[in-house]
Amino acid sequence: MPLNEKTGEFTPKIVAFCCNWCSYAGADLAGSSRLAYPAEVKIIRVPCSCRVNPMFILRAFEKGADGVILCGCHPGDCHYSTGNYYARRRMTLLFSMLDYIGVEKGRTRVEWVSAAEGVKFSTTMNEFAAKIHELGPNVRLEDLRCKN
Amino acid sequence: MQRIGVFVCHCGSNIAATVDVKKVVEMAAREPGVVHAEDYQYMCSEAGQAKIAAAIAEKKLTGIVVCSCSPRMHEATFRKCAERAGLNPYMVEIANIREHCSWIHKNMEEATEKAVILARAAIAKVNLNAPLKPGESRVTKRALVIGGGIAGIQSALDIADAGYEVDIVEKTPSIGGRMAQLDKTFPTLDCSACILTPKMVEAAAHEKINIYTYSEVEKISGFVGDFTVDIRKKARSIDANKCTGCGACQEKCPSKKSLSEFNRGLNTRSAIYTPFAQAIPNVPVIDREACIKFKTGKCGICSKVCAAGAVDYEQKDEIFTEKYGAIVVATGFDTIKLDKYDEYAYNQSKDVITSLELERVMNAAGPTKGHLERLSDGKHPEHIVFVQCVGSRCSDERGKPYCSKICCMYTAKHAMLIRDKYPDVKVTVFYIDVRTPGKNFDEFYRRAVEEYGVNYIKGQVGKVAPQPDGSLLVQASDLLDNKQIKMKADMVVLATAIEPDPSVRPLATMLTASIDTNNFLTEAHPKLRPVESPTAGIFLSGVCQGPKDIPETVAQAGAAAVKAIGLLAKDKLTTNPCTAKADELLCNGCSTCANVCPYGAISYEVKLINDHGVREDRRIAVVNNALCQGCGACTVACPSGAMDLQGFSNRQIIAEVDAICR
Amino acid sequence: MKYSYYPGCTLKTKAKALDAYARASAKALGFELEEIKDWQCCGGVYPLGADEIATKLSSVRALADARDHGQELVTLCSACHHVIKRVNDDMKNVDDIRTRANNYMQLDTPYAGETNVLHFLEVLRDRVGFDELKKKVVNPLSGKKIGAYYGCLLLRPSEIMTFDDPENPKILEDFIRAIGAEPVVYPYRNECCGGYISLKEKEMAGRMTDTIQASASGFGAEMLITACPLCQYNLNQTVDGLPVLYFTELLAEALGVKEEAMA
Amino acid sequence: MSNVSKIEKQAALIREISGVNPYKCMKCGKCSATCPAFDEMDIKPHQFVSYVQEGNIAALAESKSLWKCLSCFACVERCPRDVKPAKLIDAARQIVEREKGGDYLMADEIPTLLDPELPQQLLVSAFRRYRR
Repeated sequence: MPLNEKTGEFTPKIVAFCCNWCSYAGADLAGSSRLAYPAEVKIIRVPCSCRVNPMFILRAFEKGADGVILCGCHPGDCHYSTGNYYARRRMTLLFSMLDYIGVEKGRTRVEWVSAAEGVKFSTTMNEFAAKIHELGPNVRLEDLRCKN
Repeated sequence: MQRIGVFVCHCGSNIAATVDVKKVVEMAAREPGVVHAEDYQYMCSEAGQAKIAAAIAEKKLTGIVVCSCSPRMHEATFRKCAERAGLNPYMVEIANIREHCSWIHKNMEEATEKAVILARAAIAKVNLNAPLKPGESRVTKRALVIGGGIAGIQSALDIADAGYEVDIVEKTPSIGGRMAQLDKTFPTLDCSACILTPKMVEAAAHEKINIYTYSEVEKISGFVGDFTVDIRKKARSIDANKCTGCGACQEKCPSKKSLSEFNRGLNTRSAIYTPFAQAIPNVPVIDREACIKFKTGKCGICSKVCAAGAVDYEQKDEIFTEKYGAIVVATGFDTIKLDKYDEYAYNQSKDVITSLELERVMNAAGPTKGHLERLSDGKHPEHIVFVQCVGSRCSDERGKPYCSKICCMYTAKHAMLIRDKYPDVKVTVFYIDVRTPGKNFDEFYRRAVEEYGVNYIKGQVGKVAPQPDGSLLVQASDLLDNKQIKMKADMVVLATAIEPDPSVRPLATMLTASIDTNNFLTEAHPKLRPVESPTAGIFLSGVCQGPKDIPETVAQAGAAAVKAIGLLAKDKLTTNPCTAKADELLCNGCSTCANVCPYGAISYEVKLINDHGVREDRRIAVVNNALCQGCGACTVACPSGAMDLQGFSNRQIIAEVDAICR
Repeated sequence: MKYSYYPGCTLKTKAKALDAYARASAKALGFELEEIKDWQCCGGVYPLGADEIATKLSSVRALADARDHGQELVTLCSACHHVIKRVNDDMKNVDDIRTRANNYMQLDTPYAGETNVLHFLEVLRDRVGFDELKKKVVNPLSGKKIGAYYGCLLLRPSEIMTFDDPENPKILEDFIRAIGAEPVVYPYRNECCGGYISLKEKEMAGRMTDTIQASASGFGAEMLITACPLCQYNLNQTVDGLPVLYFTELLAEALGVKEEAMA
Repeated sequence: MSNVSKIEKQAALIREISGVNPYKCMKCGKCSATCPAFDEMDIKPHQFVSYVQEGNIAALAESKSLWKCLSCFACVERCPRDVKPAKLIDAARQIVEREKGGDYLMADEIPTLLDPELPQQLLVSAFRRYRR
């Protein structure tokens, strides 16, 4: 369980996949506007939300992530026209499957954040981190192929 | 194994004040593959780049990680630096420890820990980077300008003067746009038509410019340098080649009750019409909704009176396809609807009008032939009240949150013109703030007050109440006197907020250009790239990007043209090498990837494959690197895991995930 | 069609006519107003404070009762309508108020804004339809020039009341047309009559009603109609002002049930 | 409690009761332009915001304006910044009424105010607005 060595508090690991065109820029704007959100959130840049393979999210949970959030352009605003629609459908399916195997719905989230929405990026991350704190540490997924 | 160098930037105190950069260097140096790590005050400076170049040469680095600001800021800088030092530019990764770390965290320990993790993720990724080589694509030497107002006309003229073909697509029957509707322009008070019409004529006569009026963009595909656009020429019901513009048809047309769009609905026009006398082209259109011939089959008078035989009731919409290297968007603006602001009685009294309507009233070619009069009864007004910020600076859903920028100046202009022409008319302006930055602008406003005696009152109007005698009672506050005022007026003019023309929204979707919450097109960088869309090859001209006046619009139109010319001047463009690629051994040719590709970049070939000694012909997906934009949709759709994205491969992203969750 | 009906205190006392004409008209138009049992006074004004709970409970009780009967809740007095509609919005959209109100009430089924609140005029417009009403008029009030007085409570705040355009409403004008009379539009029809201020500040209230009366008669109105007993009372304080009637009285007259109503 | 902390607490209480963020105000004066009770008020509607911002609650509590506001919501409807001045005024009134002796209407003065036509609604509303 990821406990802070000094304080003994739960410090979750949160992975945020952000599309390059909208959400990553939104995160940049949150930064240049000095809008704080917890350091527990770490961003991985992808060209488009549709680049995010469900495998990446499973991998994150397998490696000990407590929450994974995917941010893309607003519907209709995707730089590649339709990528976020693919992402939305894929994630709906994946998240309900994860819920089924015990990774609560609250640990996964899809959010549309435009390049102009620094405030939304920051509030979203604050909310999401608060939710993960509320849920506590995640059950760790295991890849049985690696265990003999 | 890679030989990786890590370079941690202080960014002055921007990073170093919150992140312990020495600690980041120390921790990064322990990561696998890292053979060099150092920090410097400004990595992006010449001295900083020299350090990187030196390390690449000395330590024979095969990949580098720069821990600095956002890659959106300086990725290109560091890639060029690496390239100059002999390293493939795609062997560079950026760890964003400024926007995503130092700027949002206060606690140094926490921020340092995060910076280390972000550096680790970048190192893990670069360990799996492979050198990439950008491809090339051709540039079609032709530009498309969408919108034929002053912004579009100026951009088109500048591009055409540089020697490139330009097509202007304008949805209304004439070019000219909003500026053609204006009477006089601030701060010089020259007549709008006098300075616009010559430009319209110049554009129409330019051998490199083709104007498609009454036309709309229907479909856009392709990418920078090579856009393919379908344009719909709406049926004008007139053969433009035959029409002489004599105007007989309009005179004789018996259906004269349609509201004139050009005069903002203040008077009527015939069903067959040109919007205004100086229209370009001077070819009318038939409004089929209003035309008796189209509604009942009977009439046909216009056809009978047309000596040239130009009227063609059978004409149909025509769609043609053209290729362009660059697109300039100049779709302009409209005033917002005032339905939700009826405290100002806009829908209750004809004497409450918008400022744009006042332009038509003041104009010699307008509904009152330029006489200032009450529209309800034609009476000469004694007192006119102007209300500023109607619908601008509103945080509720009735209006717009932004300042429309042009209203303070045009209201001063209107007030001054009225006082100049009709010294007997009293003019009062209610304002919240008078915002007049700009050359000779504040002087202009002060002239309205000092020389023309316009009465400026700080305070907003709360209600306009029509009175039984036909006047209007204006109830407002005078904040400097701390009073509530009730004053009689004969006309009230509302400085109505402007908003992007509604056509821009579907257009932005077609262009995959980003748009903000107010429907203004977003620029690539608010300060450093203000006339480019984040989508390559799309340039922004005029109010479609944000509120601006005529000089600013013309300046931006010129700037957009220069950017477009810079693109068109190139023979070839280097393409993004981060494209999809199929693993021939894994691909089973199922077509799933082609079905999700938004660019039609994937085709199939039958190829002889040597699969571990088994040689057979297989149907294999092949990605066209010039078409692929690197979104990665196909990589996730591929059921066999054959498709991967170069520069953002499955292994690379998983390495980042692992590093973050470690 | 049956609606739950909340008459309110004044309609049981000083404004009995407003109520009686409404019930008779409803019958003539083919719907029924079923009075809620044991209703309590709405309080007359909506408690604006975000921390006010107890003062909202009587509205919640009425709303829950309508919900339990599976009926829409109809009101007639503008004040009751304003209070109940806004409390309903709180119960639907404000988590804190909903939770605390339900804690107090201990209802079998907690209430969360399920009931649709309609003003009698909205029933005429949206359920009966003014065209339908017109057909049922047996005694059109032709030639009467009537000014509609809306006041504040039905219209504002418009985002919650969603009754009509708050600055240029037309429901009462459409009503006046439907009963065969001629509406007179005047600009102060949505300005305050003074409301409760008339208890202690009679002069101030008087100035306000004078403005409204003068505006209406200036545009040629011969009488005013309103839905609110307090507006009627205040507007009647103007010396030599236009007569102020309840809209239901004219409705009953047009439908030919006026005598029957007062019998 | 020190004076300063009491003022801060009351200013915070006003913000809490009203649910209004006074810092959204851009001082356009549309509320004062709209207010039918403007002439009767000593502190004008557009000034309420500054009083709350500055924590000058004592002056607000003593102002006549608290008892002149009609709750007609015209300012709420027309405010372009969603500040809702009527809610601020009402919150200040609540603070006064919740303190002992803050009532503006006394039971024993009612008989003098009555007339035969006066509707119940008026008494009920006045009671709720003027008294705790």
